[in-house]
Formats: sequence, structure tokens, C-alpha cells
Amino acid sequence: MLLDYSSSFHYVLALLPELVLTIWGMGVLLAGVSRKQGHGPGQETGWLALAGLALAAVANGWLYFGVSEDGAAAMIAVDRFRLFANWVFILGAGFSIVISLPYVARQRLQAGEYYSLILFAAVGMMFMAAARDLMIIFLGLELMSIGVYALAGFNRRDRRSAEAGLKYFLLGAFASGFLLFGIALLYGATGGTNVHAVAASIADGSAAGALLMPGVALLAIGFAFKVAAVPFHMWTPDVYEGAPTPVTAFMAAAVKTAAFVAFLRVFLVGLEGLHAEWSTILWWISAVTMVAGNVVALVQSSVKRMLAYSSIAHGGYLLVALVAANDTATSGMLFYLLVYTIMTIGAFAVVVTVGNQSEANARIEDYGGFGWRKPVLGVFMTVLLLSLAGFPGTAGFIAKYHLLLGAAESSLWVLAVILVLTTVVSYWYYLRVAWYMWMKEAPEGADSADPAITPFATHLVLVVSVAVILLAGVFPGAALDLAAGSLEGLRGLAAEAGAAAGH
Amino acid sequence: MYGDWILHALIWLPLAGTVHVLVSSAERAKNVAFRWSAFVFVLSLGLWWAYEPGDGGFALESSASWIEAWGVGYSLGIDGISVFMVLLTTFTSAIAILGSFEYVRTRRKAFYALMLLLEMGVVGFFLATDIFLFYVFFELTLVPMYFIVGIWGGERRIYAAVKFFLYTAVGSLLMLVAILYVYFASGTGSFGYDAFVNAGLSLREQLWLFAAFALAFGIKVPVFPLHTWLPDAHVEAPTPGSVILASVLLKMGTYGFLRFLLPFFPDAARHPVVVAVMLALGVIGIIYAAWVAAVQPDAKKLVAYTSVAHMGFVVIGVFALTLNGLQGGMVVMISHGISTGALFLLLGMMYERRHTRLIGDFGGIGRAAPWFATAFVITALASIGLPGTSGFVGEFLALLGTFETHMVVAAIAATGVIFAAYYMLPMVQRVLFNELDRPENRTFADLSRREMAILGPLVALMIWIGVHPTPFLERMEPSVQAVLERVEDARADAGHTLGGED
Amino acid sequence: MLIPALYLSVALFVIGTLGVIVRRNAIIIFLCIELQLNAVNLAFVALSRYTGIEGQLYVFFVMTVAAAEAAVGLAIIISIFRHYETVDVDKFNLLKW
Amino acid sequence: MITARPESVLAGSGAVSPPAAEWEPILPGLIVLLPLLGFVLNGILALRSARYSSAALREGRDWDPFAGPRPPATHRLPTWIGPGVMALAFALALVNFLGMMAADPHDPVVRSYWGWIVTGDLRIDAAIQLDRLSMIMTLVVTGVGFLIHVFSVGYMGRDPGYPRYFAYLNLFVFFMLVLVLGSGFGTMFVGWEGVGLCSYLLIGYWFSDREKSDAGKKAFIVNRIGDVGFLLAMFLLFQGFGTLDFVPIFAGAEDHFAAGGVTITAITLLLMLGAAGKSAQLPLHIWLPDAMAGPTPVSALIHAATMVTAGVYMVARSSVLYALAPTSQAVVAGIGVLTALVAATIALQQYDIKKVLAYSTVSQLGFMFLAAGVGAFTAAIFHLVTHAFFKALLFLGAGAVIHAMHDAAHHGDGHLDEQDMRNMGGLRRYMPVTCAVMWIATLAIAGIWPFAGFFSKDEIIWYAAAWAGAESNPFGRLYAVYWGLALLTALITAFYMTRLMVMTFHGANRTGKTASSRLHEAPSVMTVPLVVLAVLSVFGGWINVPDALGESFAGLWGALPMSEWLHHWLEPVTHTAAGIQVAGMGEAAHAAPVGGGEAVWALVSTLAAAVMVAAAVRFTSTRRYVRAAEDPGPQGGLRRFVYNKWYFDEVYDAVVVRPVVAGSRWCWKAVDTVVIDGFVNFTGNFARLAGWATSLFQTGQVNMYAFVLTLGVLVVLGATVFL
Repeated sequence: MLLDYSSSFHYVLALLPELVLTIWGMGVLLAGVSRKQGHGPGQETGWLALAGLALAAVANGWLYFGVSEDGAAAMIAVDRFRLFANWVFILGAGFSIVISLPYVARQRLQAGEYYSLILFAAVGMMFMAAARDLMIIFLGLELMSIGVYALAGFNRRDRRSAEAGLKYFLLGAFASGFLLFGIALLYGATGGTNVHAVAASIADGSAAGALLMPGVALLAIGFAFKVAAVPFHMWTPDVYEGAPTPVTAFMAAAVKTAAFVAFLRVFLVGLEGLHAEWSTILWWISAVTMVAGNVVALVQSSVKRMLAYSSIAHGGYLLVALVAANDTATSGMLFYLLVYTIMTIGAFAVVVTVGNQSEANARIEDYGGFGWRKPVLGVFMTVLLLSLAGFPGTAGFIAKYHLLLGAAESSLWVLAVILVLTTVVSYWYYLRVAWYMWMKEAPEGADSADPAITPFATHLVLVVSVAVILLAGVFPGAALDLAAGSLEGLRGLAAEAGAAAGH
Repeated sequence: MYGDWILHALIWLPLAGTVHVLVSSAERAKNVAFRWSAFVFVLSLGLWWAYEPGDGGFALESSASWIEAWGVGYSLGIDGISVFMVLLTTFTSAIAILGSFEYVRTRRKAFYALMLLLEMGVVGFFLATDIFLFYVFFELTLVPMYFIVGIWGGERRIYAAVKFFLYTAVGSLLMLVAILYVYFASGTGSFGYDAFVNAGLSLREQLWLFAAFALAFGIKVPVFPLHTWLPDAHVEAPTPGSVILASVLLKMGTYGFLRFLLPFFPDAARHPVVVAVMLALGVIGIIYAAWVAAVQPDAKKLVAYTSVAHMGFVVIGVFALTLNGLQGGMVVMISHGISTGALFLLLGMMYERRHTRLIGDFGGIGRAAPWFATAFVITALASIGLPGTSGFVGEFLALLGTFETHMVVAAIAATGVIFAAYYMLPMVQRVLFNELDRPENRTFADLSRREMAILGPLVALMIWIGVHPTPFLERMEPSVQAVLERVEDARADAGHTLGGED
Repeated sequence: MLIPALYLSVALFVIGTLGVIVRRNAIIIFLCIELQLNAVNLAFVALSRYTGIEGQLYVFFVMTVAAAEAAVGLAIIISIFRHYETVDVDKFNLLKW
Repeated sequence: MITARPESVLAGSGAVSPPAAEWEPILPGLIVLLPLLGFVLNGILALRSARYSSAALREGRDWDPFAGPRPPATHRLPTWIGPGVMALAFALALVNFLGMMAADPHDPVVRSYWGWIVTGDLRIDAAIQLDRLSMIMTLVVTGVGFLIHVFSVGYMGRDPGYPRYFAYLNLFVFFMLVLVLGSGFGTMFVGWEGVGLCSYLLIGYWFSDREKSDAGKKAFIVNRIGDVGFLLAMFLLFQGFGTLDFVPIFAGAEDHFAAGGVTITAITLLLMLGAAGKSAQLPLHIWLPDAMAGPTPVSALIHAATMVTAGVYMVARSSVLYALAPTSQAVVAGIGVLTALVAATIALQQYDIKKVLAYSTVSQLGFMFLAAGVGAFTAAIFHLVTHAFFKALLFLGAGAVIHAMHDAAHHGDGHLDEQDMRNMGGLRRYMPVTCAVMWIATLAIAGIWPFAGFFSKDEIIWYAAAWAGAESNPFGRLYAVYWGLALLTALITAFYMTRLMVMTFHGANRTGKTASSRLHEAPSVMTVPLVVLAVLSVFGGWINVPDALGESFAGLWGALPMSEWLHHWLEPVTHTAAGIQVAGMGEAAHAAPVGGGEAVWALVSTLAAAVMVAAAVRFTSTRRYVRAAEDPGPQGGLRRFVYNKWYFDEVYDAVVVRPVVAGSRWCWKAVDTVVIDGFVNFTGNFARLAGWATSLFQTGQVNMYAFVLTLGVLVVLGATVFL
């Protein structure tokens, strides 16, 4: 159907996934509270939350395939770009919840709050993806962030978790101040916060010069913080390491995706006219991020922290797509985010399993001989690592290749070379996990009699993610078409919407 | 008929074998793997007849769309160059698997699964006529090899495995960027072979892209000074790993020269500076590697360095840009695959018996194990290119071809023939000859039936190719000629391209 | 009027930033962040005189967000206080390198 | 340089088409194949017997195949197979030779069996060429080879590796026949390297002995140096002619190359490098004396009669090419005469009987190259043939001596070097037949009329003189010097050979009391070949008695048959070269440089040689030799210098071997390990170091993080605003 916002019900429809999740999240919260603390593992709550995500997915699917908007540049976009991103969020949140099920139970966390926070954070991400207005992005970002701050510090018994929560909170709030200032300056420069209006204003030259570029810069910084780009990444390793592992997975996958999606819409739609100006900055940030993320990951002794740096590096790769700013790169970014979400959560699922649903065994030495003790899990982890490394046969390769294709199309040869060379660096630390798993013996004193127990739920995530990774690695056609098709309406709207916003 | 399905079968049957190995018991794994590889080899033998050397283009071509959005196709084809590489691969894979029965005693299922996976990757690489597909297979071979070296290797296996992996990856990823460049430059939106051949690149572009491709393949070959991963990988790898590495994986580099480098960038390949550099590296490789090989205490390392020397002959043969040189390069590739593979098998047998690879730990083995010694001597002679063995035909043609265009280079390279004797004979002497002064060598067991079954075909091939190489030469000639013509045709119209460029 | 207001806003923002960098007490740091947000609020209000009413509207959004942040933030600070008996951020460095 | 390629040659480079069949050879391929068959059969037996011995070894005992009443089949059959195939091959060769004589064909007959290396415009056939030259060589190889095989039955009969020995020996003959019968340089090269291989295997036949296998290795590597020259020459030839076949190359050479041109000179010099390697000429002669480590019949066959003469054969075969390159000829002759002289001087001071013979071989080979260098290709081949007879005889005789000494040493007291002539003396009493035949050979090599060596060597010296006096020879004076040196060498030859004979067979016995009782004459299976060779050494020279001598006393006033028979026989092979030479520098002077007729010179030289023999007898027999163990070796600068072989080995060791080995180590330890791998590892370590350094910012302090973040903000803002 066509949403023309002639009736206010259309607004409800346009926000259907978000509304479903919001309401469901409250329900989960209530369900959690209504249970007496300490009774049962609280897994039902998790499954309940998953049901909500499923419902949201259905709603999202309906919007994706059955609905179009009339082209007005409303605050909330009903375009495939947003809805594709929503799927990634739902997937990320869903996977995170599934791998959380045994973890939450084992760590005796308050299930209701935990799962509802994930749902709320997902709602925030959805708003970020949907937003055509900088303020909505800000609100979505804060909604997401506040939920994730709480999740990062969720394990109150663990001082590392608390430390992670505090650091994330303080620095996140600090950075959102910059983002907000950027929004304010852009608002002052262009007289609006709608990205299409901003674009139009820049296009017709009416944007005030003095405020414009600092605004753009601050906006970029705000997003760069969320995508953990160097040098705004300092929080990432600490928070990723300290947060409960499933939360780390959620952060690495979904939060990053949300930030990138918003980043992309603002910069490629709203600030398209200033591409020449901001692309240089992002070029350098991207290059530095790729180099620093990969290089520092080399010296990590904790797998979790290594994955944190690796996620920084992946952020760098994704920034290449922003710099390239063509359709190939953009759809490549969407595809990458989808794949990245799956493989990262998969990898963290193994990490959480090796840690026996706790924060133990995170050192690389703890993976010694792991593959031979748990061959299936070992193979899964190997595939996921290869995919993270971007190795042919896996979706990670197709994704990285897609980014390179985009970079090549814009003739960003130096950046492409940096990308591939840092990829080589990344091989080392990904392979290091593999070599500990397969080529080393178990560490001294490791209780080989008590191998990591893989709960059914975790297995489910792993099987699905590995299957998807391999399938999309070998037959990426459908997923690529989906990603490419999701660009529809993202930018084409800019011209008309600019005209629309003009009056 | 046969031609319709064989290429696909050669790629996917080893994968089926991998699955079969994984679901069978550890005890049966080796037999299952060997049967699959033998089956694949027998199937592949039909290519000898199925491939008809016509104009040298691809035969048995089949193409399906794979990733339509990017113009990537699942395109396979075979010509006079790849047919031998495929046969070599299926052959040595079966031999290597048979040769690993005693050597690999732990984690067999995983080992044989990886071996078959490796075979699939290599065969796929040689059959791919789509650049994307080729790249995928090119990289895919790294993973099984990484694990084969890393898990079943010796003391410094991890260092060697990672070195191998990273070294290769540096080159191949840079090549990926170059591939993308050609892809966009060709403007056809296709990764098909023809699109790349006809990309219409300027000389300047070609030089850069040539460098990227040459780096990737040069590391794989390996060309001096990119060779230092090889000795480590060879020394640490288990016997079958070394065999596959030497016989097949190195050929991926030289095959890349022939298949991709020359046809894609003919102007660069002909550029005097490029030719000079490549020839110089080839010659340095021949002599330098021979020298270094000669002073190695570790037999496996010695043979590893000889690979570098042999590959040097291929490099000069290829970049001499003459028919004889290219043909010689091809024969050296085949011959080296057989003889060096056999040498590694022999060294593996030595290691199985004595658990050492140090040349100094042997001596007088010829008395204790005459069959072993006979096989060793024949293989060593084939390796140093004695007439009547496969090694001679290749080196002779490569040198002759080089001589036609670059006399001095060929003259220097020809001294490699001396240095081949300089590294190989002392090893033969110190292992097989001299006094049998160590008691533990007195009980050095002679070849078993299985080992004879492994070495027999290899030795027979060495002599067959040495005595009657014509069936090989005539099959590869049209394709090699086509490569050469591609380079020379570009020369014909390079006049105005170059002139009109700047 | 706009320019001085913006300068003031920038100044407040910078003060907040400096506070975040130099202060050790988590609560103070948080307050400095609030100062930054309020600096932005000032900018919004000032700008809204020229661009329309939305700016003033945004201030309310920001204030709401700040309040929500305060709730979560203080909860986190309490949580960590339970472990360390202090809110000095220098002490919280289990996670590093 | 060659730019164009005449059509006629191109046509000839295709499938070799035999010329109008003047003569049909009978199963010529079988001549080559028979020894190969012998190799295969003996090889199987060898591997079978080796299984027994290695099984015994594993059980900790030695396997003695001769322990039982009769040796096992593996050690009986080779006796028939080895010499048997040789006899058949010789018979077949003889039949074909006689057929050829009867038909008297002018053109060579080429039989192609299959295309060996066929690609592009290169076509090397597996083909044999039967012509006058190759048939002579085939006869020598199979004939002398057969005799040596028979001798080996006696000499090696008690060796545990008996079948292996015959396998190698048969294989050698096979490759040697490929070498001489090959129809082109490509095919020849197969034999060329193949005989090198067999030489390697046979020198190191007793491979458990380190010195012996070292010697084999040395032979192979030095030979390979020469082979590179051969290879490069082939490349040049191919570039010029587009083929490597003899027929088109020699037919077209004159049209292709200007006489004395750079290319032809390079080709011939490179070929000479190959020949120097194979035929142990300066500076590559060092391997041959070491090669004496092999069994003595091997030395006779490979290192005296056949393989080492391959270089001479090849030069003679390429006579057309050499004729076109006078410079190369001067070099060939110079190398030849210098080698002859140097080796002869060294032979003067050696005590090892085989070493003396080895240096004598080197020296005689030098004569052959001198002959080739002065354009007397027929003389070179002539000397090759006679040398094959008397040098094989000398070696086999030495073998018989060693055989006897070996048995004696077995029973003697303490260690006894069975090859050291200081431990011999007076053996004539124990081994009269051997002594007699060896004296015949000695007189032959010394050039005493009417033994074979007289005619062949005299012809060489005479041609050297004649060449020096050729009208327009640019190197006339040089050749005069060569002539002088050759004459000197011939005299030295007579001296050292006589010294050998006297030390070995005459005077008092120094073997030791207990040992000497075991000295004995060789069995008849060994003496019969000796006698046959002795007959050949006497009469072998009569196949080419110069016309000029024919009518004088030296030719028994015309009674000697076959006057200049070889010369006429080889005419079709050499006439092109001769024509070129005559065209180039005019007729050779038919007179010695110092006047006098040919017959006079023959008389003079015989007399001179006889004087030297007498002098040596006198000098040697008056000297009192002590046993090797008690002898400190020669004293005095010059004698030590000569005794130590002019220090060639030491110089090469210092100038070539050590630098190469040191360079190899340097390449490995310095370049490979430190520079290249150092760089590789440095890259990796640098990345990790950088990672570590960067991670130092990650202090865990919130303030620090905020500070870095703010710095980033300032940088980005600054970049935006100011760029």
C-alpha cells in the first residue's frame, strides 16, 4: 500500500516495527518483573523477547515488500534502506538474545530488564535508520545508547562490567554532546534538520558558511565515535572487553550498524553536496582506523579484546564505502553490515561458549587445542574467523570485495591498497586464534574433562550464522540483490524532497 | 558427454570426497581419501584425449552465471596449458595421499579432508576462466595448506604456516585490487577472461597492474627475493604437504604468469625493463637458490631451495617470450612437479624411518636400501636435468628459448646446470654413499610395496617425459603459441598505442 | 545577538569539555557533560530566532534525553561505587591496553 | 652474425630424410639397444642381489655371495649377459661395417626412430647416423668394450656388487653408442651427459668409500662445466641453422659463417669447453686422475679408451666448424699441446700406477686435440683408435697387476697400497704375460716403430709442423711452438712410461716377503683380452701408414698394407673441412720446418724415443726405491711441484671451490636469513611493535580517552575549517 500520511494511522503504520518492539519490550519488562527473582533461569523471558522480534520482523517485511511512501520527505523514512537496516538490527538483537539465554541464566542477571533493554536499544537503532531528521537520529541514538550503557554495566557483580558501563556512559554522553552541537550548527547553517532540506540548502548555496563546516565536522565526530573510528575509538576495547559477552556481540554488531546507517544517510543524502569536503576527513579517519585497529589487534592477548579491535578495523573498512559514496559502495556497506553482524555475533557465541557462559577463558591461550576438544565448534569458529578475515568462500570475502569494488569505482586506489594490506595484518590475528585452536595443545591445568558446554540456543545461532556465511559466500547473488535493491529511494528522493522541503 | 561434465566433476568430486572422509571413521579415512583421489585422477586421465589441441583456445568450455550483479561467471575451460596442470594436480594428489599413510598418524580424518579440499581448490584454480572464480580458488588453497602445515608439521610449524599464509596473502590481495582496476578499465562489467584480455589498457596502467599480478604470482612461484617462505613451509610441512606444495602450489604462480600476466598485460610483459627485471630475478633465483641449497644441512630445506632454482628456469623461459622458452617453462613445471614431488616423498620416507632430516645423520643408505637408493638417484638426476629425464627437456627448451632473445641471460642461467650438480650430488653422496657408519642406518628399511607403488609411476613419468616428451609438447604448443601471439600481436599494434599515448 | 549567544554557547561547551578531561570525579564529569548539552541548548535557542520554532522544541528533547541519561548514568555510577567505594575515575582501570 | 636462414637448411631441419640409399644398414638400432638390454637385465639382477645383502645387513652380518659352492644366479648370469650383449653388439657393428666397406657409401645414413623434442621450429629426433666416422667409433667402443667386459669377468668376479657393475658398464656402452651414433648435437648430448653419469656411477662404484664417491662427484661436476659450453654451443648453432642435426649443419656451415667470424669462433670455443670437460683437457683435466678411484677396467674403458675420447670425436665430427674458425683451432691445438706437456710432466713423478696412466691418458688426449687443432682430423681419430688399443691394454695390464697385488696385500703384513709402484718391482717374475703385453703397449705409446702409436703420433707431430709452415696461416709461429712442445712431450712420454714399466716389473721386489708369495699371473679370462689388445697395439697403426712412409723403411718399403686407408675412409667426413682450410690458408707445407723428408723424421723420432726409453731404464733401475710407507716423497722444488700436479687442485680449491662454498654460506646466512627474512620478520615485528606502542594510549583512564577524543575533534575541526 501507499503511505501518504493522509490519515494519522499511516504514521502508526510507518512506525510499525518500532511500535511493536516498544510495546513488546514493555511487556517483556513486566514479564520479567512479575517473576520472582532467582526463580528459574529466565529463559522464557528471552524467548518472549525473541517472539517480539519475530513480530517486528514480520511488520518490517510487510513494510519492505508491501508498502511504499509517496515521496514526501517525512521525518520517518519508509524506504528499503531503513527496512533493510531494520532486518539487520532484528537479526543482531535476535542472535544476541539467543546467545544471551544461557549466559543470563548462568550469570543470574535480571532477565526482564536485560531483554527489554535489548529490545529498546533495537528500537533506538530502528529510529536511527528511519530518521530523515537529525533530531530523530539524535533521539534514536540516545535511546539506543542509554539502553546499551545499562547493558554494558549490567552484570553488577562484575566490577569489569561496571567499569565498562561507566566508561561507555561517560564517553558516550561526551561524544553525543559533540554530535548534538554539530546538529545545532547544521541547523543554524541550513535552517533545518531534515536531511533533504539540508541537502537542498547546500545545493542552492543558501547554507551559511561559517557554521556549516564545523557542524559537518562535529556531526562526523559524533558518528565516528559510535562507529568506533580512530581516534574516537578509545572506549571500544575497554567496553567490549568489560561488558557481558553477549552484550559485546550486540554492540559490535547492531550498534555499529545503526551508527553506520545513520552516518550514511546523513552524509550521503544530507551532505552529499559537501562530499568533496568531508570525504578527505573520512579518508584519513578510515585509513587510520584500518591501520590502528588491525595493528593494535595484533598484540592482544584476550580474544574478546582482539575482537574489539577487529571491530574497530571493520569500521575502518566500512568507512571506505562512505568515502567512495557511490551506489556500489553503499549497497556494499549494507551487505557488509548484514554479514558483519552475523559473523561477529557468531564469533562471540563461540567466545561465550569457550568461557562457559561467563567471562572466563578469554585469553588466547585458553583456546589451545580447543578445536580438537570440540571439533564442531572449532570448525564453526574457524569459518567465522575466516569470514571476519574476508577469505574467499565466506560471506566476509564477498562483503569486503563489495567494498573494494565500490572503492575501485570511485578510484580510491590508495585506500583500497590500505584496505587489503591491513587485511593481511588482520589475517595474522584471526589465524592466531585458529592456530591456538588447532595447532596447540590445551593449556596447562585446563580441565579437559569439562569441555565447554554448548547450549542448544548457542548452537542454533552458530549453525545458522555459519550456514548463512557459507551460503552467502558461495551464492551471494540473492543477498547482493537485496542489498542493492535496498538503496531504492535513498538518494533518488533527494532532488524532489529538496524541492518539497523548500516550501 | 565426458567433456560436458568432467571439468565440473574434477572440482566437485574432491569436495564430495572431503565430506565422505569426514563422515567415515578415522581408520578408514585414508582409504576413502585415496580412493576418491584415485578416482578423480582416473577420470581426469580422459582429458588427455578429450582435449584436442586446436587453435590453442579454451576447450570444453562451460559457463554459468554466478554473481550476476558483478558479471561474475562460473566459467570453466581447459587448454593446452591447464590440461597438464590439472593432470599433475590429480596425479600428485593421489600420490601424496598414498604417500601419507605412514607419515600421518594423528587426526587422520581432518588431514585427508583437508587434502581433498586442497585438491579441489587447486583444480578449480587451473580450470577457472573467470577472474573472480580464479581468485577465489587461488585464495582458497591457502586455508587447507595452512592447516596441513600448521597441524601436522614439525617444530616450527606455526611460524612456517603463518609465514606461508601471510606472504601469499600480501601478493594476492594486492592483485585483487589490480583485478578490480582491470575490471573497471575494461568497461564490460564482466570478469570473463576475454574481457580482461581485451581491457585495452595503456602501457602505464599495464606496468602497475603487471607489478601487482607479478608480485602475487612471484610470491607463489617463488621468485627471488620473495622465496623465503618456501624453505620454511617445506621443512615444516608433512611429506604430503610438501609434495603438493612443490608439485602443484608453486605451479599456480608460473601458471598465473602464462595464463594471466602475459595475456592481460602484453605491453608491460614486453617492456624491456620488465623483461630485464624478470629475467634477472629468474637468473638470480637459479644461481642463488642453488648456492644456498648446497650448504643446507637439512635435506628438506635443500630440496626446497632447489625448487626456487627450478622455478627460476620457468621464469626466464616465460619472460624470454619465445615459443621454446615458454614450452620449456611448461615442461619444467611438469617435470619439477614430478621430480621434486618424488624427492619430497623420498625424504619423507627417510624421515619416517629415522626421524631426522639432517643429511649428516645418514650415509651409506645405498647399502642398506638399494631400491630406495635407486629411486633416489633417478629422481635426483631428473631433478638436475640429466638428458633422458624430464628435467632436461624442460631446462634445455627454457634455456634455448631464452638464448634466442637474451644470450647473456641464458649463458648465465646455464651455469645453473653446474650448480644443480653442486647441490644435488653432495646430498646424494652423503645420504646414499659414503660409509655406513651409523648403526641405526644399518636397519634402514628398503621400499615397501606401497612405497614402490608411489614412486614407480613418478619414476616412469620422469623417464617417459625425458625420452618422449613430444606428446606433451604438441598438446601444449598451440596454447602456448596463443599466449605468445597475444604478446606479439600487442607488439604489432603497440606502435601507435605507445606513440599516441602521451 | 546571535553571534554572542553562539560564542557563549561555544565557551560553555569548551568549559564542559575541559571539565571532562581534567576532572577525576565521575559525578563531576557527568555534570560537565550536562553543561555541554546545555551549551548546545543555548545554541538551539539562539538559532531558533532565525530559523524557526523547531530549535526551541529541540531543547526540550535534549533536556529529556539529559534526564534519561542522568538516570542511567547515576545508576551506573552507583553500581561501580559499590565495587570500589569511590567515584574517582582514575581508580577504574582494570580494562586497558 | 647469422640473420637469414637459407631455405635449403630449413628443409633439411625437418624430418631427416635419408639420402638415396647407397647402403642399407642391418638393424643399426640394435647395436645401441643391446647394451641397454644388458643394463636392464643386469640392473634387475643387481637390485635382486642387493635385496639379499641389505637383508643380511639388517640382521647384522655381511652377505657373501661367494660363500657357497657356487655363487647365486644373480652373480652368475651377468657373466654371460654383460659381455654377451657386447659381443652381439660388436658382431652387429662389424657386419654393418663390412657392409659399409663393401658399399662404400659417400653420404651418411640417418635412421630416425621418433621425434624426441619437437616443438615449434625445433626438432630433435631420436635418430642415429651411420657414417664412416661413427662406424669406426662404434667398432672401437663395442670391440674394446667387449674385451674389457671379458676382462671384468675375471677382475670383478669376486665383487659382491658384480651384477651392478655390469649394469653400469652396459649402460655406459649404451650411452657411448648414443654419443657416437647420434645424428645431431642434441642426440649426442644425451650420450654426452649419459656417459658422464655412468662415469660418475662407476668411479664411485665402491660408494661406501668416501674418497671414491668424492671422485665420482668431482668428475660429474667438472664434466658439467664443460657441458654448459656444449649447451651454449648448441644454442648458437640452433640460432644459426634452426636445427641441431649434423647433416644440414655441416652442409650449410660454409654458406652461413664467414670463416673466422665471431659466431663460429664462439661456437667452436664453447664446443671445445665441452670437449675439455669430457676429455680432461686443461683447465678441466683435474677430474680424470681422481677418476682412477673406479675399478680398473672402468678406467680402461671409460677413462682411457672411449669416454674421454668423446671430445676428440666431437671435434672431429665438427671438423667443418673448426675449419671455419682458425682462432678456435689455434686454441684447441694450444690446449691440446699444453695439456699433453703438463700431464706428461706430472706423470713423471707419480707413484700410483693408475695415476701415471691417467696422466698419460690426459697427455695423449692432448695430442689428439693438437691433431684436431692443426686440421689433422683423421690423425686425431687415428690416434684415438690406436690409443684405445694400447691405453686399454696398459690399464688392463695395470689391473692385472693390481689384482695380483690385491691378493698379495690381503695376505701381507700391515697395510699395503696395492697401486703404489714403490711397493711393486720385479713383478716380471710373477706375471710374465702381463709384463710382455705391457711392454708392447709402452713401446706403442712411446712411438717406437712399428707399433701402433708410432704411426698415429708421428702423423700428429708431422701435421703440426706442416701446419706451422702453411703459407698463410695467421698463427704460423705459434704452431711452430706447438710442434716443439709436442716433440718434447713425446720424449717425456717415452720416459715416464718406461719408468712405470721398470718400477713395476723390473728390479727387486718390494712387496714384502709374505705378500710376494701370493703374487700370481692373472687368469686367462683376463690375459686373453690383454693379448688381443697387444696384437692390436702392434698392428693397429698399419691402417693408416702415410704414403710418404710407405715407400721408405718405415713402411717396410710398401709391404705394410692399407696405406692411408683411414685417411681415405674418412675422406667424405673430413674433406669439407680440408677444403675450407686449404682455401683459407693454402696448402700445408709438405715438409718439416727444419727440412728433411718424412721418413727421416720418422727415423729420428723413433730413435729419440728409443733413447728416452733407454735413458729411463737406466735412470730408473739405478735408483733405489723404498716402499711407499717409508718414502717421504720427492724432495726439491720442481719435483714437488710436479709431484703435486702443479697444484691445480689446490689452486682451484682456493680460487673456485672455497669462494663458491663461502659465497653459498654467505647467501644463506647473510642474504637469506638476515636480509630477506630479516626484512620479512621485521615487517611483522614492526607491525606488532606499532600495535604495542599504539595500545599504550589505551591507559584505561577515562580522562585520557576524553582527551584523545578531544584532540581528534580539534584535528578534524581544524582540518575542516582550514583546509
